[in-house]
Amino acid sequence: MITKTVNSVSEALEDVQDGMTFMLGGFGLSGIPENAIAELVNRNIKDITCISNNAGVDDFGLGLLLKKKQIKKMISSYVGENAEFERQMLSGELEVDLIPQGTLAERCRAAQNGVPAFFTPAGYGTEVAEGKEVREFDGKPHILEHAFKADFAFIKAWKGDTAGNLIFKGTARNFNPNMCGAAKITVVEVEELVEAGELDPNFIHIPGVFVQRIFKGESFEKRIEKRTVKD
Amino acid sequence: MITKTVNSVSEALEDVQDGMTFMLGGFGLSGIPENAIAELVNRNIKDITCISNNAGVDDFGLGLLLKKKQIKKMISSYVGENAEFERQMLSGELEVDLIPQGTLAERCRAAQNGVPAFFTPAGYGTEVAEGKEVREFDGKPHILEHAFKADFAFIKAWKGDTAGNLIFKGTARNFNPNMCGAAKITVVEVEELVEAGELDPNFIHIPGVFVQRIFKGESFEKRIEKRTVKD
Amino acid sequence: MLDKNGIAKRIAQEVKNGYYVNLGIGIPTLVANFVRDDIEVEFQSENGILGMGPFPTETQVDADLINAGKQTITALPGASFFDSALSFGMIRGQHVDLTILGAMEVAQDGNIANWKIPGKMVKGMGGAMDLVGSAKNIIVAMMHTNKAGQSKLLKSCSLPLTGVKCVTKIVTNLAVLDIVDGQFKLIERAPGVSVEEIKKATEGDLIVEGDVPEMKF
Amino acid sequence: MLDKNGIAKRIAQEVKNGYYVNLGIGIPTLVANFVRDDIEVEFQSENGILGMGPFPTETQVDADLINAGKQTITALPGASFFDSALSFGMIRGQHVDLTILGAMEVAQDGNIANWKIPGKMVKGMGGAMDLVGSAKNIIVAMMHTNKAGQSKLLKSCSLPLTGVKCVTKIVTNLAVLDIVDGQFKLIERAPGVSVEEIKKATEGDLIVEGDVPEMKF
Repeated sequence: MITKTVNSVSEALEDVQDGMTFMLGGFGLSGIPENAIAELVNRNIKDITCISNNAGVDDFGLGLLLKKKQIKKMISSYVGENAEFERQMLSGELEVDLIPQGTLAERCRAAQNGVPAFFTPAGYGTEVAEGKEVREFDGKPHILEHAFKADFAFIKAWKGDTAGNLIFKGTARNFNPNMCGAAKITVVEVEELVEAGELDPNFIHIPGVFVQRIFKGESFEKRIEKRTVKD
Repeated sequence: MITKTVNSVSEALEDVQDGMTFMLGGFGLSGIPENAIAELVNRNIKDITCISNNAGVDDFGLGLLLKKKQIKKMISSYVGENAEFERQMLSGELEVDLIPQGTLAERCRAAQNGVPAFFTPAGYGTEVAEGKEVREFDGKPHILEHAFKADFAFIKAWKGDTAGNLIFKGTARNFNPNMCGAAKITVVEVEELVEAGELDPNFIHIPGVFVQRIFKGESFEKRIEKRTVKD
Repeated sequence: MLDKNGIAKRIAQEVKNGYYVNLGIGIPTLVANFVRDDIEVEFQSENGILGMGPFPTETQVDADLINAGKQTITALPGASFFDSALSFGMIRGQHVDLTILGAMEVAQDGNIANWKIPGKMVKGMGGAMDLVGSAKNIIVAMMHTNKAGQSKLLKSCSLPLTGVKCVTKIVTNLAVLDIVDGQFKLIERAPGVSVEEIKKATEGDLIVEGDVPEMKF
Repeated sequence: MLDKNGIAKRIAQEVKNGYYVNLGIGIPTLVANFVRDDIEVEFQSENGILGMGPFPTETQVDADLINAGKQTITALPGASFFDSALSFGMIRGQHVDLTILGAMEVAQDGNIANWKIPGKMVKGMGGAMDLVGSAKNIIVAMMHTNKAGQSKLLKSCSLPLTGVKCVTKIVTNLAVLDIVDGQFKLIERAPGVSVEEIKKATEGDLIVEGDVPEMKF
């Protein structure tokens, strides 16, 4: 097997640079690459373009990068949980490209799979479709969307092995599998790192070929955004 | 949960009709829907269009339908294992549309996922590209391919539950997951059928929403095409 | 006049046996509480679960198990988890039978606006554009008028659109309405609400045919 | 002159540490037997396995575990199984580093033909068009001439193409050649084979620069 392990988040991110485009897995605060985000804060990487479904909350997730104004542009589908984000966006400090969630997922998946462009009905007739090619299929209008391009994908998985094979847990899976291999370099942090051969080959969510670097995350807070319980 | 079980292959296929288009999972003889094929032979369904990567061998798999001349047209990527197929094709009795294997898989996946069309580099500059739109992305020419349309998808899974959730085994997985939900009606035969709740929700390959009918196959021969062993 | 739970309860009557249903944030989430328990229904949440169950107990709470509203949830027996691309494949591929979502405005041509107020509020569309772009059956759950008392059922939407010609039914605190031939057709009145009150609260063209029945619960 | 195993052995030298490799049917399959065991390499088979191992013992044989040539195989520790769409996503997305496949004809512009003889033989392209349409690094493994003694290294292909301008290297029973600026460039001679013999067996334009070394094993 081809070994993908690195020793630390610091080693995994040693070549990240200002001005790069990053993909970050996660939905809300679930399944976000906490260790990679902390390291981006540490290194004070600037002028980042982020492809991430959400923008974190004011004091966690991508909110930590927003607070330090490290982010130049966000490509997201929903940012309603972050007041600082909304302030920077409405004031024009932050560029924002809001795109439909399914289109965001499919543009990641297209990049991963070498599909440069595809048609989708999502956003037809809205401002999302402005400037995009429209074509009818079976009488229904669709718009042409393109694969993303990114320098790094930062991924959070549940378990991984030294060959880079990944397993995700519950709804913390979300965008993470679709972003693996969708950027030039895919960096994965896992809660549990095992030897190649310990995971059942039939139940691997993402094969190691889509992963360049994997490490065991030092800590995961796994903050819950809206704790709701039964009476 | 929404129950998808039917009692038999006969019940599962009761509304198949002459002239329909079927998708059939499997690669070579591995992971083919043996019970559905047998039932199509029993019912003597005619003028079938088959979307299937291969065409079986002379006396097994789709070869059984070919022998009885039930197939009008094959849409496949590789048919080199079946002499009767080659004879019918060269004599013009059988219409054949040969398409690249990855394009075949992606056209199934596109149908499943509601993507009407996508661009791929496969086949550019060959007869596969004839009559198709060509467009360059990053200086590289791609051709536009469309989602398949089919009446039934016949799928072989390893385990399934009453809600239609599926698990495949080894390389018998192949096209089966990509064809689920890619036709109007998806019919699945499994080796083992369990109650909803018995499969780990984290390790389901195809959620039940893509499946309309599921049954435990009466028998599986699982013939091996090229038995190769170590000395 | 209905409260939010009343709207949810009325919409629950539209959920049929064998339906896969996607529930949006807000009132739609409440619909799950009122679906008959003698029918088979599965709830999909677009962040990646089919077979979503009720909120967890304190001990069941799991950060890795949330719904599209970021609330902690549970998974029912027979549930499955999947990635976002496949989740929206389900939606785009019309495998989900019914979508229930909120709106700021609905127009009589079926257009809907629910994600942006220019220069003011920008939450983003989330999965709404994918849902309304593909769903066969879209019910909007909302108040008939906004906080300023203005109608949310309009001749045409003034806010940036989420989708065009897609809404099929609207259930509000005052009424059930279908979109028919580019007009709102009044189907049912909320208990104690008159046709006149509904007319007054509806800016768009309203078709009223014969005696309009009151909702039954 | 090399036999099939010799061709495979020479190609194995092109397999570098850290490579994911797709092996076609025929001679390419043999390459796996000769890869150095002190480097990390994984074999992908496009029917849905990464980390393919050797043939099974009699007791290991499993109908649900085959390679793209339909042969029974084994899976190494660290292997993974996946569906055909993701498998070709790996290929199309250029995650596979090296593709080794057979051919009926290769042209000096890098074109390749290996799937069809009009009116005669029609096997189909299988995954070959996807592989040659996307791979960064394509090595063709074949005999230098066909059974009739005619060159398979041509000015231009006469058979229906599998892909255009894609082949980077060819290893035959006689030589190693690179495609350079629309010509075949002779890199190495097979043991005991002269430049003249290679010239004679090559219909396309052949560049020979200086002393061409013999292959080393």
